[in-house]
Amino acid sequence: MPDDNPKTELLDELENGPWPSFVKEVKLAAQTSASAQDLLRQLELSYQEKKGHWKHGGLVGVLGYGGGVIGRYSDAGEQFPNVAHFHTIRVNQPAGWFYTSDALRTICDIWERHGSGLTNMHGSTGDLILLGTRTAELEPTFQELAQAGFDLGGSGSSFRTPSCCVGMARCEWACYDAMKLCYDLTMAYQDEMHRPPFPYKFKLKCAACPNDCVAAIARADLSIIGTWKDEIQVDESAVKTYVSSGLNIQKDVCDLCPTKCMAWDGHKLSIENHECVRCMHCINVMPQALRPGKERGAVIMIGGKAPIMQGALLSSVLIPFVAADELLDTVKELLRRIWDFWDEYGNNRERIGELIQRVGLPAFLDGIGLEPVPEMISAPRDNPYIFYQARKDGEK
Amino acid sequence: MPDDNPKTELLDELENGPWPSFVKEVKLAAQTSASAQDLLRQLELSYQEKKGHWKHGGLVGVLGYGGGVIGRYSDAGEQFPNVAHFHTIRVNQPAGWFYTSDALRTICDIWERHGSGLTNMHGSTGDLILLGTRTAELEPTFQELAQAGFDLGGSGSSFRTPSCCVGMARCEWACYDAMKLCYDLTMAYQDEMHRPPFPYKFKLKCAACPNDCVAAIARADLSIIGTWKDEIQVDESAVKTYVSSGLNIQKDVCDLCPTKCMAWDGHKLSIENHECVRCMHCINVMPQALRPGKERGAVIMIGGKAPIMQGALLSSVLIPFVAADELLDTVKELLRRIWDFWDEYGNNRERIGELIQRVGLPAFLDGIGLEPVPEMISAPRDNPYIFYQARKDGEK
Amino acid sequence: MTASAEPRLTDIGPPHYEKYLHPLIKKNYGQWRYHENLAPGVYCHIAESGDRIYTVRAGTPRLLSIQTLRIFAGLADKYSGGYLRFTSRNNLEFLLDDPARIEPLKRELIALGYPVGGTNNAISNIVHTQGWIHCHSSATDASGLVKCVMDAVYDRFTHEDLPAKLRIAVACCLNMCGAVHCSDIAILGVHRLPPKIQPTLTKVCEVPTLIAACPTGAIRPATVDGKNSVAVVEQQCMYCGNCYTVCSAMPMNDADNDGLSIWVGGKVSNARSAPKFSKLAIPFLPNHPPRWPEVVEAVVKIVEVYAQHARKYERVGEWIERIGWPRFFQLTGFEFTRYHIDDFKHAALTYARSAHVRY
Amino acid sequence: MTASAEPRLTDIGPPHYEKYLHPLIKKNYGQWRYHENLAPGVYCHIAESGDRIYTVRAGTPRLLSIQTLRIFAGLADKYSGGYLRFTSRNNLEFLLDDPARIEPLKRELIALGYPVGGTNNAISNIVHTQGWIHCHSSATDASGLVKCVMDAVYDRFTHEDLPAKLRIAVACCLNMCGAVHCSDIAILGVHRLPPKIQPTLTKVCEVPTLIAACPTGAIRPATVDGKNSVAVVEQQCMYCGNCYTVCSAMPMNDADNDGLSIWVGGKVSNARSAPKFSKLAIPFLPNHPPRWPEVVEAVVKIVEVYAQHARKYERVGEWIERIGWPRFFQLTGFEFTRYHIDDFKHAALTYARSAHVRY
Ligand code: SRM
Ligand code: SRM
Ligand code: SRM
Ligand code: SRM
Ligand code: SF4
Ligand code: SF4
Ligand code: SF4
Ligand code: SF4
Ligand code: SF4
Ligand code: SF4
Ligand code: SF4
Ligand code: SF4
Repeated sequence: MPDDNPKTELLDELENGPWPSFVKEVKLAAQTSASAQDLLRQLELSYQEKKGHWKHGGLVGVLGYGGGVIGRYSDAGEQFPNVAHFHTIRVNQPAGWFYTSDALRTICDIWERHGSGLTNMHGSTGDLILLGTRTAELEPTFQELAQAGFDLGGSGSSFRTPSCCVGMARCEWACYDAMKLCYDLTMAYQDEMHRPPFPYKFKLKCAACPNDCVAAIARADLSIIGTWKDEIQVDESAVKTYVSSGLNIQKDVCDLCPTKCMAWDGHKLSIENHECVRCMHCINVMPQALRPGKERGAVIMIGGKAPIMQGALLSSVLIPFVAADELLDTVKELLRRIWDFWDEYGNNRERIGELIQRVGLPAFLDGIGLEPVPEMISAPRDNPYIFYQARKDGEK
Repeated sequence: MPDDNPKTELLDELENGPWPSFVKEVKLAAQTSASAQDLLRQLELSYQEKKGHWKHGGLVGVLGYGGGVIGRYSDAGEQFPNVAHFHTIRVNQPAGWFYTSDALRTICDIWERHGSGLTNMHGSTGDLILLGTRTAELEPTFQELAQAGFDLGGSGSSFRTPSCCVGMARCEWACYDAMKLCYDLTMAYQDEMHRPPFPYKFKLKCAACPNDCVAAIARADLSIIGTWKDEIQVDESAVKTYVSSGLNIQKDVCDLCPTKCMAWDGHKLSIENHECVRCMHCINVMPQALRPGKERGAVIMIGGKAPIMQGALLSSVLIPFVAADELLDTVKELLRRIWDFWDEYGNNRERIGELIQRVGLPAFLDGIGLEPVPEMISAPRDNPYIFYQARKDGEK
Repeated sequence: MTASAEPRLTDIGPPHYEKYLHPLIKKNYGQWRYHENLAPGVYCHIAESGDRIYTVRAGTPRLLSIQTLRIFAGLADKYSGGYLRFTSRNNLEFLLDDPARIEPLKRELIALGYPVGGTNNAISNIVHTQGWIHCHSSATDASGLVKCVMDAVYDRFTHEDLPAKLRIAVACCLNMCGAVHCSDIAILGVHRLPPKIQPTLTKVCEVPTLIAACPTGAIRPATVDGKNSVAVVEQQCMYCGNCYTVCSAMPMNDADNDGLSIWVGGKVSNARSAPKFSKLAIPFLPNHPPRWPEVVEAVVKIVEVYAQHARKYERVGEWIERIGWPRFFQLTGFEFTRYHIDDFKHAALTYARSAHVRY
Repeated sequence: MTASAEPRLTDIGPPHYEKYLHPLIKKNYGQWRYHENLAPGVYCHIAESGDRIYTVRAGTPRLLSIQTLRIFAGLADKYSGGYLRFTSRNNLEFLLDDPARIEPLKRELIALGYPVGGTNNAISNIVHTQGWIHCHSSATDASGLVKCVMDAVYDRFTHEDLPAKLRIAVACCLNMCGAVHCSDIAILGVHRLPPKIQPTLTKVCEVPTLIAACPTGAIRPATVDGKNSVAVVEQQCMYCGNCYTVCSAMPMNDADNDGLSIWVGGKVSNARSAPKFSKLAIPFLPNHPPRWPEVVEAVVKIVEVYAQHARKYERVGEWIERIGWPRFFQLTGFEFTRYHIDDFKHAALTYARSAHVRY
C-alpha cells in the first residue's frame, strides 16, 4: 500500500478542463496500487524533463506464448521501484467491444489482484489492454483471465488481434456479419496469434460496409470491407419525405456522388447502379430512404500499414467481391496462400504490403494463384518498362 | 543519277489509301536523288525482314559545332552504297514554323544540291530536318544555309532547339509573346546549342496559354506556359448569344469547370475568379464571350521528359507567375542558376527533372535560390521522413 | 481466488460476443432498418421488427482505472440492463431499450464528468497511443496531448455542428500506432536528432539487421574498438527511429529537440472520395507539457478555419482539395516551408504537375 | 553557287520570324480578339481592328520531298500571298486574307491528295518519329504505321465530330521521341528480348557508363576473355534499350520478338483536367508491315468506342476516368493482363486504394 501522495504539480494541471482526465484515472488507481503511484511519479518527471523514462522492452511473456505481453522496464527503476517492471498484457477483446457489466467487473477484479489497476479501453489494434505489471504476475493473470474466458491478443511477428465494426449487431448497413467473421478468424488462428510465425506482424480488420468504421483500409494487412453487387434499395416515398423536410437532394446528394450517377428530377431519384462505386454517401445522408443492395458480400483488400519503413500504405483491392456466405472459406484459403508466399519471399520485418511493392503485384498474384483483374488497379501502368515473359517461340 | 527503279512491293502498298503517302514522297525524291532510291530499297528490306538497317550513329558534324547533325550509317552499305552515310541535319526552324514560299524554296534548292531531297517538316523537337546526306556534304550544306540566314539546331548534350506555339501571331489567347521569347532565348544560347556543355539534353518550349499547343509540359525541361493573374474578361452579351444559339452553358461549361467556380443563373454568368485555376476550358468553349484577364504572364515549369531512364515526368511548377515583360530576364537568370546546379550535381545523362527527383525539390530550390511556395506542389508530404535542419541551438 | 487450482488453459480465444449482446440486439441481429440521431451522443436504431435500441455515447480518456470501469458497470446495470460497449474510437456506449432512461443516464454521465456526444458531425474522441505512459519510443506524451486538445474542442464533441465528421489522432513517434496517417487532423511526435549510438551496441544488437532497418541507408558498418558496429551518416538520417526499434543502443530521445508535427486532411471512409493520407501542415512545434499551448492553438485554428469555410459533408481533406493547398496555408496562416515538400520515394508525384494555379 | 566564296558564318541563329509573317498578321500581332471555325480545316481569326485572317489546314506525311515542298510554295504564292506555316503536329497551314480563295485552295489541296481538316474535335495528324527511315533504335517503322492508321481514321481528320480533340502519337522505341507518353492514343514500338552482347563491346563501350545506364540494374560487370565486359541478368531486363543507346554493342532488334504496344488516355493541355500520362491498353501486337492490321484495328476500336461513349468535351483519358478502367476493358474487349499492372517505381500508387468498385 502506498504511504505518501506523489507530488505531481505538472500533472495536476491536467485535472482541470472539461474533458475527462487520465491523470484522475491514474490517481484513482494509485489509491490502491503502488505501481500506479510510481507511474504518476515517473510521468511527472517525464513532464518536467520532456523525456520518456522507459527502456527498450525485454522479452517477457506467459508459458508457451510468444506474444500478448509488451515488456517494459523503467530506466529510473531505483527511483521508482514499483514500475521497475511495468509490462502490459494485451487481452483479446470480444468482437465489437461488447461487454456486460459482469464481464467488466471480472476483468477489474483480476487486474486489481495482479496489476496496476490501469487499463486502456482499448488499444489501437483493438485489444483490451491491462497496463502495467511485474514479470511474476504475468502467468497468474493470464490463467485467471483464461478461467474467466479471456485469452491474450497478439504482439510481435504474429497474427494480430483482429477487430471489427459493430456491424450487424447495431448497424443497418452491415453487408456481412463482421463480428462473426472476426470471431471465427480469431479462433481459427489462435496458434498464429500466440506463437509468432511470420516475418512481421499481420493485421486483419473487418468493416461491414465501405464507411469502414474500424479504419481497416489504413491499418490492416488484410481488410474485409462489406459491399453489395446489385442495386441500391430505394424507398421512393422516404426520399420524398427527406426532400420535403428540407434536404437539398441535388446539392447534398447528387452533386456529391463521386461518379455523378444519381439524378433527381424534382420527383424521382434515379441511380445508374452500374456506375455506382458503392461509396455510401447517398445512403449515409438518407438512411431511411436508401439501403445497400441485397446481393451482399465484401471486397478484400490487402497491404494497409503505417509508414515504417517504406512509407505508409493504404490497402488495395485484391478480390473485388466475395459473397457473404463464402467469406470465411475464401479468406482462410487466401490467408494460407498469402502467408505461404510471405514466408517464402518476405524479408525480416517486411509487411505484406511492402513485399508486394518490392516484388510487384503481378508476381504476388502469380504466387498466390489469383488472376489479375482491372479492379485491382486505379489505372494501368504509364511506364513502358514491361517484363514481357512470352517470346515468339512460346507464343505460337 | 539513278539508273533503275527500285522494286518495292511492300512499300507500294503504302501508296494506296486516302492519307498522303510518305512512300510517294520518297519516290518523288528518288526521281533525282540516288540516296532516296537506296533509302527506298533499304526500307523495303526492313519491311521484309521487320528490322531496321541503321547502325549506331557516329560522331559527325560541322566545323566548331558539337551538334546539329545526327550521324547515321547503313549496316548494308555495300548493298545500298548511296545510304552508306545518311546523316540528318537539324535546321533551327523559324519561331512558330512560319515560312514564305521563297524561304521554303531556298531550303529546297540547297537540299537538292547537297542531300537526299527529303525533309521532315518538322522534327518532334521542332527543327526543320534535312533527312540524309554524306559526311562530305555537311559543311557545304551548313554554310549555304547560313548564307541564306539559317543555322543548325541542337543535338546531344546541348540546349535543344526551343519551340513555341503560334501565340500572338494568330491566337487570341496568347498571354505573352511566345514567338519573341522563343527567338530571344534561342539567340541568347547559341553557344549552349552548338557546343554541348551539359550533362544531357536540355529542352525549352513556350506555350502562350495553358492549352499548351506545343506540348511543353510533357516534353520540355523548362516550360513557359502563358497565364493570367486577374479576372477572366467577360462579354455578357456574347455569353447570351452563345446560350441563345444552343450552348448548354450549365452542362458544357459550369459542370466541366474543374473547380466549379462558375455559376449560371439563367441570365448571368458569375465566376469566382480566385478559385479559377486558369484551365482555359470555359474560354475555349466561348471564345467570343470570355478571354484571359489583362494582367498576363506565365507560369514557369520544370522537368518534363520521356521515360528514359527513371520514368517519364510531367513538368511541375517552379514559379507560379512571372509578368510578361519580365519573362526574358527572369528565364535567363533562372537558366543560369539551374544550369550551374545541374553542372555541379547532375550525373552523366541525367535530365534536370531526374536530378530534382534524386536530390529532392527542397535541395534544388536551395541550390538555385528560390523560396518554396505551396503552388509548387499538389499536396504537402504525407510521409513523416523529414530531414529537419534546425536544431534547438540553431533555433533560439 | 487464484487460478492455480484449475487446469492450465491456452488458446481459448476471446469470449464469444453473443454472450454480451443485449437481448434486443440478439433478436434483431442483422435486421436493422435505419437509424435516427436523437441528440448529440444519442442515437436510435430501428429494426425491421419495429424494435428500437437506443445508444448513449460518452467520451472517456481511454486510460481507465478499474475504479472507473466499475462505475461504468454500475451505470450499465442501472440504465441498460448491464449492456455496454466501447467504440473503435474509445468511447463508451450504453445500449438502452427504454428511451425514458436516456436523459437520466446522460445527466448522471455528465455529472460524473463524462461528456455525451461524439456522434455525427462532431469531433469524436482522439485515437491515440502510449506516450510517456508506457512506450520507449515516444517523442512526447499522448494522453496529455489528448486531454489538452479535447479540453479545447470540447464543445465540438458535445455538438454536431461541423460540416462533417472530424477525426483527430495522436501518435508519439513515427511508428504511428493508431491512425495518424489517415486522420483529418493528426498530431505526431517527432525526433530531430540522429540516434545516439551507445557503446553497448556491439553486445546487444545485430548489425546487419540494424543496417537493413534504415529506410534511407543512413547506417553504415563501422568498426569500434575492433568490434563490428555502425556509424550514422547524419545528413541521411530523417529521425524515423526505426533503428532504435530494432536496437536499443540507438536511442533517439532528446528533450530539447523532440517535438510535434501537425498533419491534416486524411480520411479512412470511402464516402464520396477515396481514403486519403494526412499531409503535413506544421513541421515542428515545441514539446511544452503540461498544456502544449502551441499544439492546441494549431489544432483549434484548423478546426475553426475548417468549420468556417468547408461546405456541408466536406471532410477536412476534401475541403482542402477543393480550395487548394496554397489557400489552406493562407487561411490558417501556417508557414509553408521546405519541409512541406516531399523528398521521399514518391516525391516527384507530389509536385504540381499542371499549370492549374490559383492567384 | 557554292558557299565557299563567302566568309564562314556560325551561330547566327534561326531567321527572325517577322520576316515570314503575313502583313495582316504583323499588323494585328497580339491583337486577336476571337476565332471562328468555318469548316473542318478552316478557321478565321478576327482582330480587334476587325481584320480577319483565314487559315486553311492540310494534313501531310511530315516526311516531305523538296518536290512537294515546292508545290506547297506554289500554292502559297497562288492563294496566300506566299505565306504558310507548319503546325506543332506537322500539318500545313495557309494564311489567307481573302475568304474567296478558301474554297479554291481546298479543292486544289484535296485534288493533290492533301486532306483539309485536323481542326477542333478531329483526329489531327500523328506526331511520330523516324523508325526504319532513319533510326538505329527502332523496333518498328513509324511513317508506315502513321500512314495505315490515318488511312483508317481519315474521316475523323476531315470531320470534327468527336467528343473532343483526339491526339495520336507513334514512337518506334522506348525513347519515345515525340509525345507518346501523353497522348490520347499512342503506338509504341517495343523489344522483348534482352540486348545481344557483341564481342566488340570491350572495344567500343565504356563499361561503367553502360552499367549505370540500366534503370533496373540488370547489367552486371563480367570478365570476357580476360577483358572487362558485362552480363545481363535476363529476368531483370525489361527491354528498354537504354544500354544500346550508350553502347552500340548491345543491339536489341529482333524481327520475331519486336512489336507494338498501345497506350491510351494521355493529354497535355490543362483544359479541365490536369495533363495525364498515357496508360497501357494493349501490351503487345505483332509487327506486321506493310499494313499492321492488328494495330489499325486496335486504334479504330478505341476511337469508335470513345466516339460512342464519351460525353462532349471529354478527352479519352477523362472519359476513361469517369467510367473506370474495368469498363474500358469491357467495352473495347481488350484483355487485361499482368502486364497492365505497374511494377516499376511508383507501382504501389497505381493499385486501387479504395473500396470504390463498380460491378
Ligand atoms: C499499444 C499500442 C498503442 C496504443 O496505445 O494503443 C501500440 C504500441 C506499440 N507499438 Fe504499435 N501499437 C498499437 C497499435 C498500432 C497500430 C494501429 C492498429 O493496429 O490498428 C499501428 C498502425 C498500423 C500498422 O500496424 O501499420 C501500429 C504501428 C506500429 C509500428 C509500425 C509498423 C509499420 O509497419 O509501420 C511499430 C514498429 C514495429 O512494429 O517495430 C509499432 C510498435 C509498437 C511498440 C511495440 C513499440 C516498439 O517499438 O516495439 C509499442 C509498444 C508500446 C507499449 O509500451 O505498450 N507499432 N501500432 C497499440 C496496440 C494495442 C492493441 O493491441 O490493441
Ligand atoms: C528526330 C527525332 C524524332 C523525329 O522523328 O522527330 C528524334 C530522334 C532521336 N532521338 Fe529523340 N528525337 C526527337 C525528339 C525527341 C523528343 C520530343 C521533343 O523533343 O519534343 C523526345 C521526348 C522528350 C524528351 O526529350 O524527353 C525525345 C526523346 C529521346 C530520348 C529519351 C530522352 C529521355 O530523357 O527520356 C532519347 C535517348 C537519348 O537521348 O539517349 C532520344 C534519342 C534520339 C536519337 C538521337 C537516337 C539515339 O538513341 O541516340 C534519335 C535519332 C534518330 C535519327 O536517326 O534521326 N530521344 N526525342 C526528334 C528530334 C527532331 C528535332 O530536332 O526536331
Ligand atoms: C496550330 C496549333 C498551334 C501551333 O503553333 O502549331 C494549335 C492551334 C490552336 N489550338 Fe491547339 N494547336 C495546336 C496544337 C495543340 C496541342 C499540341 C499537340 O496536339 O501536340 C494541344 C495539346 C493536346 C493535348 O492536350 O494532348 C492543343 C490543345 C488545344 C486545346 C485544348 C483541348 C482540350 O480540350 O484538351 C484547345 C482548345 C480547344 O480546342 O477548345 C486548343 C485550341 C487551339 C486554337 C483554337 C487556338 C486559337 O484560338 O487559335 C487553335 C486552332 C485549333 C484547332 O486545331 O482547331 N488547342 N493544341 C497546333 C495545331 C496542331 C495540329 O496541326 O493539329
Ligand atoms: C460506433 C462506431 C463503430 C464501432 O464499431 O465502434 C461507428 C458507428 C457509426 N458510424 Fe462510423 N462508427 C465508428 C467509427 C468510424 C470510423 C473510424 C474512426 O473514426 O476511426 C470511421 C472512418 C473515419 C474516417 O473516414 O476517417 C467512420 C465513418 C463513418 C461514416 C463516413 C463519414 C464520412 O462522411 O466520411 C459514416 C456515415 C455518416 O456518418 O454519415 C458513419 C456512420 C456510422 C453510423 C451512423 C452507422 C449506423 O448506421 O449505425 C454509426 C453511428 C455513428 C455516429 O457516430 O454518428 N461512420 N466511423 C464507431 C464510433 C467511433 C466513435 O466513437 O466516434
Ligand atoms: S462500417 Fe458500415 S456496417 Fe460497420 S458500423 Fe460502420 S457504417 Fe455500420
Ligand atoms: S453509393 Fe456513392 S457512388 Fe453509389 S450512388 Fe450513392 S453516392 Fe453515388
Ligand atoms: S497554346 Fe494557347 S496561345 Fe498558344 S496557340 Fe495554343 S491556344 Fe493559342
Ligand atoms: S478557366 Fe477553367 S477553372 Fe477558370 S473558370 Fe474557366 S473553366 Fe473554371
Ligand atoms: S506511436 Fe511510437 S511511441 Fe507511441 S506507442 Fe506507438 S511505438 Fe510507442
Ligand atoms: S533514425 Fe531512421 S533514418 Fe536515422 S539512422 Fe535510424 S533508421 Fe536511419
Ligand atoms: S523513338 Fe526511338 S527509334 Fe524512334 S526515332 Fe526516337 S530514338 Fe529512334
Ligand atoms: S534493355 Fe534496358 S533493362 Fe535491359 S539491360 Fe538494357 S538498359 Fe537494362
